[in-house]
Amino acid sequence: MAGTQTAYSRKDHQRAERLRYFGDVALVIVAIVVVWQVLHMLAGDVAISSPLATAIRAGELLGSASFWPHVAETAKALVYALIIALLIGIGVGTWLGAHKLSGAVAEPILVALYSLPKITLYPLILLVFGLGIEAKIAFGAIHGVIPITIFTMNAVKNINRVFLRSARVMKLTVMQTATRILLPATMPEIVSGLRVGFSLTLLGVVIGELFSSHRGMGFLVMRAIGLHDVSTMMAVTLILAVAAVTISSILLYVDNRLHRRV
Amino acid sequence: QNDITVTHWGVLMYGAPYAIARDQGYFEEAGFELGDILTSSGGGTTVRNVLTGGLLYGETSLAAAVSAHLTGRDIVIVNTGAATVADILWITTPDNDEIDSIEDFVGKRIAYTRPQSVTDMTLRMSLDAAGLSADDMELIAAGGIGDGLTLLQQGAVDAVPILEPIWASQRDNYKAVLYLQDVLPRVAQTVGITTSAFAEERGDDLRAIIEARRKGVQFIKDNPEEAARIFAEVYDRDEAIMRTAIDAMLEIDYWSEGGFIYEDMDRKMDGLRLIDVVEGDVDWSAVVDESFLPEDLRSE
Amino acid sequence: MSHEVHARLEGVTRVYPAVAGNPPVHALGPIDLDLRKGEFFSIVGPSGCGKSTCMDVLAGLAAPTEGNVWFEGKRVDGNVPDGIGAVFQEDASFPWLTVEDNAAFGLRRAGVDAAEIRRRVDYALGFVGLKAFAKAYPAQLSGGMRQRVCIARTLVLQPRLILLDEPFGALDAQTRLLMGDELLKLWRETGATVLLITHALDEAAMLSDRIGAMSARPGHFLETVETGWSRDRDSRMLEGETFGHITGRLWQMLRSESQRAMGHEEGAA
Amino acid sequence: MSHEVHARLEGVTRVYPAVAGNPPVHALGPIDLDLRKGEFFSIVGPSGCGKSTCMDVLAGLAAPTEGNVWFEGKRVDGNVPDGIGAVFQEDASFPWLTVEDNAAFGLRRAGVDAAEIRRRVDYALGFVGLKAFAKAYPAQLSGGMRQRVCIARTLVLQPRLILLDEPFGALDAQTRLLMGDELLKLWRETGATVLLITHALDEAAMLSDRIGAMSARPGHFLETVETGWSRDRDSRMLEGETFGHITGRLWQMLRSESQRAMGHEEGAA
Amino acid sequence: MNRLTLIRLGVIVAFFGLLEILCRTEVISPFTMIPPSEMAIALWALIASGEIARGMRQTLGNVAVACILAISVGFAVGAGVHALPRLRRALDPFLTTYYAVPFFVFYPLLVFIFGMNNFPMIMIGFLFAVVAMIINTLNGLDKIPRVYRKVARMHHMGRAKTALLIELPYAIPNLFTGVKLAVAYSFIGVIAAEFILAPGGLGYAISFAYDNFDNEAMYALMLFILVLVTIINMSLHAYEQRLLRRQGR
Ligand SMILES: Nc1ncnc2c1ncn2[C@@H]1O[C@H](COP(=O)(O)OP(=O)(O)OP(=O)(O)O)[C@@H](O)[C@H]1O
Ligand SMILES: Nc1ncnc2c1ncn2[C@@H]1O[C@H](COP(=O)(O)OP(=O)(O)OP(=O)(O)O)[C@@H](O)[C@H]1O
Ligand SMILES: [Mg+2]
Ligand SMILES: [Mg+2]
Repeated sequence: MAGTQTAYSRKDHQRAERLRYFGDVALVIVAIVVVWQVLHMLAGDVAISSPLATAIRAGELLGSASFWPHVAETAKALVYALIIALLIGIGVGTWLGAHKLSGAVAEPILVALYSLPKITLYPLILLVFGLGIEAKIAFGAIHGVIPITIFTMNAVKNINRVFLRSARVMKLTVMQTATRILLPATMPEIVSGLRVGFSLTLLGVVIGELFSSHRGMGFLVMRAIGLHDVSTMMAVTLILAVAAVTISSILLYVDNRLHRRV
Repeated sequence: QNDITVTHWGVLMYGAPYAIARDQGYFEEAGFELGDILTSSGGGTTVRNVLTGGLLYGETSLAAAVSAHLTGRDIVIVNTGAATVADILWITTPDNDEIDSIEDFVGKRIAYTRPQSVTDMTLRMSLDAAGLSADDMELIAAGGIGDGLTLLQQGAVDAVPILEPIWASQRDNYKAVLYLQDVLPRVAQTVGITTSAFAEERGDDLRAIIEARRKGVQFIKDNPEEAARIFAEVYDRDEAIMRTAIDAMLEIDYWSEGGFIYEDMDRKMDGLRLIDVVEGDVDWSAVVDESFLPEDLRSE
Repeated sequence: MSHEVHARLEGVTRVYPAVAGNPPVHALGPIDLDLRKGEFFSIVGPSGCGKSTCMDVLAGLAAPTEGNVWFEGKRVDGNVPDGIGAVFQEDASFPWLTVEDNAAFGLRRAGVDAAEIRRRVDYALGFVGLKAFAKAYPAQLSGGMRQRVCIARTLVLQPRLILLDEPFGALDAQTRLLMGDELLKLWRETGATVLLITHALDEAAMLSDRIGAMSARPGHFLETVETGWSRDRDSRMLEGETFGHITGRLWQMLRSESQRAMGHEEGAA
Repeated sequence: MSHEVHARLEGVTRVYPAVAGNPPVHALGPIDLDLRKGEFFSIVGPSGCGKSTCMDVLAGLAAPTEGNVWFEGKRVDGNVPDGIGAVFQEDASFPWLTVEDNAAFGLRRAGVDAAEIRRRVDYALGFVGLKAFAKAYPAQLSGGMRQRVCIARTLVLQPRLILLDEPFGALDAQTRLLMGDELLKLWRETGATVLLITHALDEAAMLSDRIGAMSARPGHFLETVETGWSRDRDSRMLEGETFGHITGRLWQMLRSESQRAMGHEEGAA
Repeated sequence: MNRLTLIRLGVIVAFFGLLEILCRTEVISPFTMIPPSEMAIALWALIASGEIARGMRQTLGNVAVACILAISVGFAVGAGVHALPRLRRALDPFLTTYYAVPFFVFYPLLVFIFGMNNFPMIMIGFLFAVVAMIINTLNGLDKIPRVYRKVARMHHMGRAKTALLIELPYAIPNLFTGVKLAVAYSFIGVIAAEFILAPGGLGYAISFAYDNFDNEAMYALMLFILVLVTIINMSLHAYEQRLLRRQGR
């Protein structure tokens, strides 16, 4: 009896809590829009278009058929880049995390590489990957791979050793240990890394499109900058940001779920 | 590999002949199966995209082509694109009655985009031509065209460069104070390039591209109205603005049909030396290959 | 209780090799130990004396530096033999699995068929009192309940020798005593040999047939105390007199060892 | 020992307000408690029953939801009164300061002059047996030594009421008994009133003048046991008979409370 | 010098050695990349000629300002947000997404606000770095056990004193991640901004060399940035290790 009472009030509570959370997020968004509007009123159309104008332009873009191939192009490059960044990041990260010496040797090198302005690598990327989607994918992947590697490395390094000992006592094979213990145990950190890696990968793909392309969100931004078409420039940026926030929120949700288990 | 690149494709006027030619099927007519037209931001990138990106053909600034040639890159110039830099002009705010011409630049803050860019070069050439010295005014590197406009609005500079088709959309908001054709003789702007390997193996395709582009130029001259419609559609821009821009370009005979005018190219070299982009001279015969031009456009 | 030997340590030592500038650590031994089949043996000793190391060696998780380890008549040489189950000092429940999936984990890996898994998991969860929490995740349980998940996970494999390394370390003294009662019940029902490592003297005194008191590192047995309890004992014997004597005896043996292990002779009264 | 009241809890309850989807938690009370000047009082009780909460309220770290708190005749209302020192359950030594700087921390904040700081820190470090480690950082010490750093940091301020929340929680049972001896020495020398929270019944039985046994959450006192020890006692009395009786008595009281706190009636034998 | 540093050096030397061989044997064409030894020679020549001194000063100055701003503002904002858990939860999705926004589109806006000088560049570096610092400040403050705030109250310390004397020193090792990232992002931001937009600095010098096929200068400058970033990173790393060892965390 008392139990059901508690369960009931708990559910109520969670609902109120969720409402409040969405209210808070809405407030943050309102704050961003207000700041934006004020900046617009100060700086004028030449520097920044108003939130309303930007939203209208974004609506126009979303409604026009010629816009979607750009989205598809960037999305495709992003997906490939993410997959590559994830595979390499998790693979290398696992190795560096499991092998202490390699990890200790590699970590500062990784961080130094991470802080190299990757834009300067464009000529090399061009050499290796040529033009077209491969170059964008490569550019996105090199932006995202290091954070994912570092997160994975730390996750594996800090894995609770007792899990591995349990695996041995239960006589698991190496393969079973990797898939049944290592992977699920490091999942929460890998998702955290993915959240950061995702944003940077997207940025990388977009920057890759600035150099040379004929399609994609980066191409649109570059064209809008070239034409000094402020509202389109802002609208594409807005669409990118909204998409990124949405995906990041989904990952955040997954992240919270995974962390709560631990 | 049938992709080509045009510098600032989708943004500036260089692309118009290609847009028309593709729309009208001139490439197929000439026997070339055109792939994609890629944009490349800036001359250096365009050249690299051709040299290392494996593109068959690219239209890029003469300056970039010459730099590449002078540093030993394997590059061949095959035709002329934009025959003049006169699409660039300087503007100020309409309420500024202190500046009406280049003579009024003295003592003012005048913007160009980036050091050693085409706006830097043409500004200095214009000052030279007008008998003025850069020391008499403050020259400011603004970054891009948009940044310049922001600075102008903000009152941080007094005149900024602009070019078509942006100018076409901004005519009512600003006042033009310096048209280059008023002070400068013609200066070559862009050329078509390829690699010597392609020049050897794909001569027919290069000829076809040049031929198709030429027909595009002729189409614009003959049907500016229709050309504006097609161009606006390809660039996803307003048709009326494109019409204005195309008319302005036709007025200065902007698009070359492909032939070389070495005098204008030498003048470009003078300008590049003025801003320290190149040293020394170019032997045009070492880098230009006229054999892909239609007979009637070749020199001699 | 038979005197048949179930597992044997023979002159075992273990030295952790030097790592990253630290000198090698002689953690254990030399020690000898005979575990009799079906007995409840406890090891007590100051912190860091090598108790966990001893268990690792016995389970085949770590190879002895010197000496031999035998289990059911066969040499144990750095591989975990069949028939040994271990519950570690740290919480080792898998946070990504529900309680029942945790319990079923070892059986699934071993390829036991589904009906049999169901049966054994049900029994084990019932035994450790977690039936009501079968669908819960470890994060929703208290520390003590999580240790019981690990016990269930070990039990389903029906080990003949159960190693328990301070399984109730996370609990307060009172709850430990309660868990001790359950442990006794388990031992009685399964008939397995149990090796319990603990630092609580009262716990050892109440649960064991025999108690080995270990010296400070490198650990060796100072003495082995026989309690002489009957098989069905529980925490109520805490109030008895014998209990106080056993505890007192253990305390006498360990007092100076604890002081040494703490390394603070100067601080002691 | 006088019967003068040093601190008093009067009908105190504490409810943690609802946070982040969780309903409010009634953690403590209502309880009444009179701490006599100079006595050694221990609180035992099952995990989560509200012992730490009780101490927070007494120290003025948390305001009681209902009821009143008095210290030395003045109301404590959510502010920490002068003259109270506390050592917490968790290790709270400052890892960025050396042992002596840790000990001097409070005196420096209070603006005591350098010579006096030296003197008091020296005394306190000597007392807790850490003089040889004055220049060491906490990371170089064991868990027990770190707790002694916190004790020294509290001691130098010469509190008249010392609150100790399971200060030896990190230690094994044997080392705890040793630390208990030191605590008694400290208590005798300073003459301060000591409130010790512990979950180890033997520890409480051996150290205290009086022991309050708390019920499961929301905690209230089930009974208060007087031990009747003389002022100079130590861990050797573990072997005596009275000791067994006191422990047994506490265990009787707490047995069912512990079961309730564990929430596993179904699992108990 | 310890073993780790030696191995690390070995890895780096091996990498450059391999690159040298690839370039010398023209597996990598000299038009694409020049051998590392020539990069170093070109860099030395560049430095000796004093040609890039101005650009270096400008860029490094901008990076330094951006970085210091980002670290201090990031810490302050992080601490503020940490005190407001509701705000923090609401901000969370925006903080990590932040890096997906292509910042250079705001350059005109920054030019408008700060005018035509180094500030827009600094701001891009700052904007890039500050969020990393905020995120890591939040993480660092999260790791402070509650008991330390209780200790502060036992010592009758106020909010500000607690922040300065307890929270900051406790969190410093954790803040290091933020500081390292802030340095990295300031570099990335400033140089990328110069590369794409700017009228000066190392980024511009690289882009100019790039545009004009001056491989010597381009790779010399890239090497310069790489070496500089590595030195800064390694020093921070070494200092962090020392701190961690001493405090044993
Ligand atoms: N992997 C290791 N490398 C080096 N030394 C180790 C290692 N594991 C343990 N030791 C050392 O060996 C000694 C014995 O460790 P062990 O864990 O067996 O002690 P224990 O008796 O289980 O202690 P506790 O009661 O604290 O669990 C300790 O001094 C410890 O520091
Ligand atoms: N800040 C808090 N918010 C909500 N509930 C709390 C908070 N702190 C403690 N509680 C709850 O209040 C109850 C009493 O907590 P308290 O820490 O006082 O117990 P305790 O007796 O000290 O336990 P232990 O022996 O484990 O230290 C527990 O159920 C705990 O979960
Ligand atoms: Mg152990
Ligand atoms: Mg507590």
